[in-house]
Amino acid sequence: MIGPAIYTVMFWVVAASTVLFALAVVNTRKLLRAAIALMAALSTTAGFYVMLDAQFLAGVQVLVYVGGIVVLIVFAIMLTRSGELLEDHPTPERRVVGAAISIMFLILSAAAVWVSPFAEYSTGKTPPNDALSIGKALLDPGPGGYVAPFEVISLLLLAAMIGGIVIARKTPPPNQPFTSGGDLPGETDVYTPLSQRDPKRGGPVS
Amino acid sequence: MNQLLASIAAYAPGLREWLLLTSVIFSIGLYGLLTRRNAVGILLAVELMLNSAALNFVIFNRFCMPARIDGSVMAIFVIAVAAAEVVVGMAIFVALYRYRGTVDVNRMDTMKDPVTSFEGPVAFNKEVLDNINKQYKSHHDH
Amino acid sequence: MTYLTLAATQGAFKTVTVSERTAQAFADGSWILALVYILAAVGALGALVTVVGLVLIYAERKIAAHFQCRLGPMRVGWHGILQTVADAIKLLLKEDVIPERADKAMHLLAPFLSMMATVMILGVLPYSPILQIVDLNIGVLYVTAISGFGVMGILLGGWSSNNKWSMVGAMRAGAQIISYEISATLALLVVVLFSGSMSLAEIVQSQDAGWWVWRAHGVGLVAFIIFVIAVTAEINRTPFDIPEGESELAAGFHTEYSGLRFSFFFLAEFINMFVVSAMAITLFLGGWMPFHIGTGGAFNGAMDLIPPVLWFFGKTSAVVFLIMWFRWTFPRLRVDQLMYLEWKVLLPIGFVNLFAAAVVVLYNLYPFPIIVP
Amino acid sequence: MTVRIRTLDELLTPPAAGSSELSTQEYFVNMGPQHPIAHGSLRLVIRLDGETVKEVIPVPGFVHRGIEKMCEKITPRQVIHLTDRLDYFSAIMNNWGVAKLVEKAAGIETNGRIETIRTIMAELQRIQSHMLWWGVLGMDLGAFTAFLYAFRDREIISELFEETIGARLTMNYVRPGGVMFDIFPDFPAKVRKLLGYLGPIMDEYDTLLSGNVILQERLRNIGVLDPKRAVALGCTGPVLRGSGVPMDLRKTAPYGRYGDVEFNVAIGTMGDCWDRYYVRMEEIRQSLRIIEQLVDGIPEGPVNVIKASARITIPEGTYYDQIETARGILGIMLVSDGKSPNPYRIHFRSPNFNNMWAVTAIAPGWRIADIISIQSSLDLVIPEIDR
Repeated sequence: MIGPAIYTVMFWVVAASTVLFALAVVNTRKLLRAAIALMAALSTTAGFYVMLDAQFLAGVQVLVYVGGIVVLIVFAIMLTRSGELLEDHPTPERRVVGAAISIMFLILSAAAVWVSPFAEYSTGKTPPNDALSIGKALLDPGPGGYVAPFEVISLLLLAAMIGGIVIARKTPPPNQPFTSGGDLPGETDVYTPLSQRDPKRGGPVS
Repeated sequence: MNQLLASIAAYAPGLREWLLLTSVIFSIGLYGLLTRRNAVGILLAVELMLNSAALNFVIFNRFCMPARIDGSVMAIFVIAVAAAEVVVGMAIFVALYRYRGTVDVNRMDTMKDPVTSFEGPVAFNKEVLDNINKQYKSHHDH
Repeated sequence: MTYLTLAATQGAFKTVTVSERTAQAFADGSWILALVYILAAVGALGALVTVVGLVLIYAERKIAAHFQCRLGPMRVGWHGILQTVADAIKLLLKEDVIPERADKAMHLLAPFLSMMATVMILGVLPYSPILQIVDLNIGVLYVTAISGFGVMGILLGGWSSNNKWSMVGAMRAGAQIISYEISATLALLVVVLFSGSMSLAEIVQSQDAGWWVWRAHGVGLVAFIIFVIAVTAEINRTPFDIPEGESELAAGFHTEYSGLRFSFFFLAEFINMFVVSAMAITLFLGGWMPFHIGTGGAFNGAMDLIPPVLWFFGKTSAVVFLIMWFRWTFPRLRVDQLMYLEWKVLLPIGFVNLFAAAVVVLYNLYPFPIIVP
Repeated sequence: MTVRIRTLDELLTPPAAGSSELSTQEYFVNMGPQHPIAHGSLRLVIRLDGETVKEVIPVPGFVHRGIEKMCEKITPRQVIHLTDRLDYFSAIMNNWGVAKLVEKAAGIETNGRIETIRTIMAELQRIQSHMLWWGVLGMDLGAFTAFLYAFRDREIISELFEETIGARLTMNYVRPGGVMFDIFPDFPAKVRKLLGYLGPIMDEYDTLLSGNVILQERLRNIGVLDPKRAVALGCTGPVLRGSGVPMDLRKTAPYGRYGDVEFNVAIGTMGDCWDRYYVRMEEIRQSLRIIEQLVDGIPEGPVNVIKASARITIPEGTYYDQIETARGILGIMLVSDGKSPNPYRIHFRSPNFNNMWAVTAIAPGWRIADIISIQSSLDLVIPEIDR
C-alpha cells in the first residue's frame, strides 16, 4: 500500500512544482531567471519520466536539456548583455489576450482529454524502457524500427551545428548588409566615457 | 494507517490526470509564446511546449501500450529536435542582436522597408543610418 | 579462482543496495527498519561529504607542502590535522558579502547548485558490494547528466557576481566543462561497451576477470588516460584551472563569494575531485575489487582479506593523489590551447578509441571471457 | 600539439576587419591596481574583444614616493639609501650606479678589492633577482611549486648577504669610495659552496619548469617584441636582449671587474616570451661563471678609499652614468651647482619604466592569458616605475 501512496503524493507535489516553475518561465522579467526556472521545470519533467518508468529518457532529458540546451540559452543571454535582453515587459493587453487564448486552449484540450474514450490499458506490465531496447529500436531497419528517422535526426543535428557556426560567424560575405564584421558602431561602440555615465546605473545614460 | 494510505492512493494519477498536467504546461508555454516580445523568451516558452509534447508521448506509451517503447523513442527525437532548434535559434538571435542591438520580435521588420528607425544599446545617428541604407541599396543594385 | 567466484562460494559479497533493503523493509511492513535505512543513507551521505571535504583539503595542503619542500599546516592539532576544521569555522563566521547590483537570488542559488550536483552523484557510487545507496540501471548516464548542474552553478555564480572577471571565468568554465564532458563521455562509453551495462554495480562486477584499464587491449588504457585528463578539466583543476586562474582572473567565477557560500564552492571542488576519482576507479580500476595476479594463490587470498570498502577508498585516494600531483607540477594552459587539446587531440583519439573498442567487442577479438548480462 | 607561428610582420599588422573569428562586443577591464599580476600596484586598462586583447594602457603611479625630489635634500652618500628602494631586487646594483657616478664626478679612484667585491655582490644579487623572477613566472602561470623552489634557493643567497651586510633586502652596501663592510673571512669558501649547489639546481629548474610542454606552449611564439620596436621603446636588459639586441653594459662599457672576466651575453632570436625566459636563465649561469672566476682571487686592500665621514663635493656640472641592473640599464643624471653638497637635481632613468611600455606594443592581438606571460617575462618591479 505504501508504494502507490508515495507515488501519488510525489506525483502531485512534482506536478505542482512543475506548473509553478513553468509559470515562472513565462512570467519572470529577468530572462536569466526564466532560463533557470526552465531548467527546474525540465528537471522535474525528468522526474515525471522516472515515474513513467522511462529512466533512460530521464537521464537523456537532464543530460541534453540541463547540460546542453539551458546552458546554451544561458550562454546566449550572457553574451548579449544589455538591459533589453534581461528585462521583458509584456503590455497588459498582451497579457490579457495571451491568457485568454491559452486558457481557451486549456479548456478545449482538457475537455478533449476528459471525454475521449482511451483504449483499455493495464499498468501491471512494466515497459521495457531500458537503454538496450531503445537502442535496438533506434537501429532496427525492419518494420516498427526507427533507423531512418534516427539517421534523419543525425543529419538534422549536423545541419544545425553547421548552421549555428555559419550564422554566428563574423565573416561578412561581400555586399551583405546584415553581416557587418563587427565594425558598425552599434556592435562595438558600447563604451561610454565616465563623464557621461549615470553613476547609479553604471551603464550609458538613457 | 493502511486506511490513510489507501485513501491517498485513491488519488493516484491516471492517464487523464497526466494528460491534464501536460495540457496545463502546454498552455503556460502558449501564454509565454503570446506575451513575450523577446525572442529568447519566446524560445523558452517553445521549449516548455515541446517538453510537454514529449511527455505526452511517454504517457501514452506507458498507459496505452506498455509493452513497447515507441513513445520513448519519439521523446528522444523531440529532445534532439529541441536541441537543434536551440542551437540555430540562439545563433540567429546572437547574430541579430549584434547587428540590430535588439532581439525584440516586434522590431524585426526590416523585410518590410529599408531601415527607417533604429534602436539599440547606442542611439544611431543619421550618418550611420544613411550608411546602412547605402549598403542595403548597393546590395540590391548588384 | 576469481574474486566473484570466490565470493559466490562464500556467499558473502552479493550486491545489495540500501535502496533495495529499504524496499524490502517496506514490503515486509517494517516501517521503522525502512526509516532507519533512509536516515542512515542520508546521514552517511552527509558524513561522507563532510569527511571527504575535510580530509581532501587537509591532504591537498599537506601534499602541496611536501611537493614544495615545506611542512604545510603544523600548528592546529597534531601535524595541523585540525587546521581544516579551524578554517571551516572561520569561513562560517565570516561576513557574507554580496556585491552591489548583483543578482541576489542567483548569487545565493549558485553555490547550492554546484554542491547539489556533486552530492547527488555520491548516492550512486558503489563503495562496496553492500554499501551503495541506489544502483541505477542508467548509472553512467545519470552521473554524466547530473554533472551538468555543476556547470549551471558556476555559470550563475560568475554571472550574478556583477564582475567582469567573474563573468569571463564563468564563460570559460562553461565552455570548458561542456567541451570536456564529450571526451569524458566517450571514455565512459568504452567501458559501457565492454561491460555491456550502464549500471555502476554491474560495471564493477564485469571487471571480475581483470580491470578494464589493462584487460581491454590497450583500448581501456587509452580511455582511462582520456578520462583522467577530461575529468581534471571538468573539475577545473590545474593544469586546466583556467576559469579560476588566480593570476589572470583573480579567482574567476568565485571572486565575489565569501564566507559560507565560498566554502560551498570550495567544498564542491574537493568533493568533485573525489567523485571523479571514484568514477575513474569504478569504471577502469575495478571499483571495490581487490588486486589479483593470475588466479588463486596465497597473494590473491591475502588481497581478499582487505575489505572492499578499503580497496575502494584506497584506489580513489591514489587517483586523487594523481590529480593533486598534476596541480603541483604543471603550469596552467591557455584557454585556446585548452580547446585545441579537447577538440583536436582528445576528441579524435576518443572517437577512434571508441571505434576500436566497438570492433573488439563486435568481432569478439577478445581473449578473455566478457561478462554480458 | 603544434603552435601557430606568427611572423613579426603578421603580428604587427592589425587583424583585418572580418577575419574569420566570432565577433563579440568589445569591453574594457582593469587589470590592477589590485590584481595578482600587478605584483605591486600597476593598473593596466585593457580593451578586449572576447578574450583577445585590443589595447593595453598602463597606468602607473600608485606607489609614487617622490624619491627624486627627496634626493635634492640629501648628500650623494645619503642618496644611496634611497636607491635601495627603487628596484629592491637590484639594490646593490642601484647603489653601485650612484657610487660610480659620484666617484666619476668627484674623481675618486677605487682599488681592485672594492671592485671585485662589488662585482661579486652584484652578480649574486642578479642571480637572486632572476630566481625570484623565475619563481614568480611559475606562480603566474599556475605552477606554484616553482615559486617555493625559487624561494628556497634564494634564501641561501639572502643568508650570505645577511652575514656580510646585515640586511637581506635593502642592502645599502656599496657607497662612494668603497663598500660599507668588508667581507667575512670564509666568504669565498661559502660562495664556492653556493656555486657548487646552484649549478645542479639550475638543471633542476629546467626539469621542473623549462622543459615542461605547457610552459613552452605558454611562452614560445607569444608576445613577440620586434628588435626595432624594443630599441624604439627604450627597453633594456633581458627584455632588449631577448629581442636579439646584444646590448649589455657589462660588455659594451665594462665597469667593475667585468672587463677582466670571461662571460657571454645571452641573446634571444625572436623576441618572444620564451627568449626573455631563456635569456634570464642563461644570465644566471653566466653570473655563476663570473663569480667563479672572481671569488678565488679577491685582491687585498682596504675596502674604503675615503673616510666615511669625508665630505664629497661634486664640481658644478651635469653628470650621467649608467649601470646594468638585473632588469636593464639604470641611468642616473646628477646636476650639481658646485656649492651645496646636495645634488641640485637627480633623475633616474629606470629600466622598468621603459620595459613596462613594451606591453603596449606586445600585447594587442594576444589573449588575456598571454598578458600574464608577457607581464611575467618583462619582470617589472613597480616601485621603480613610480619612484
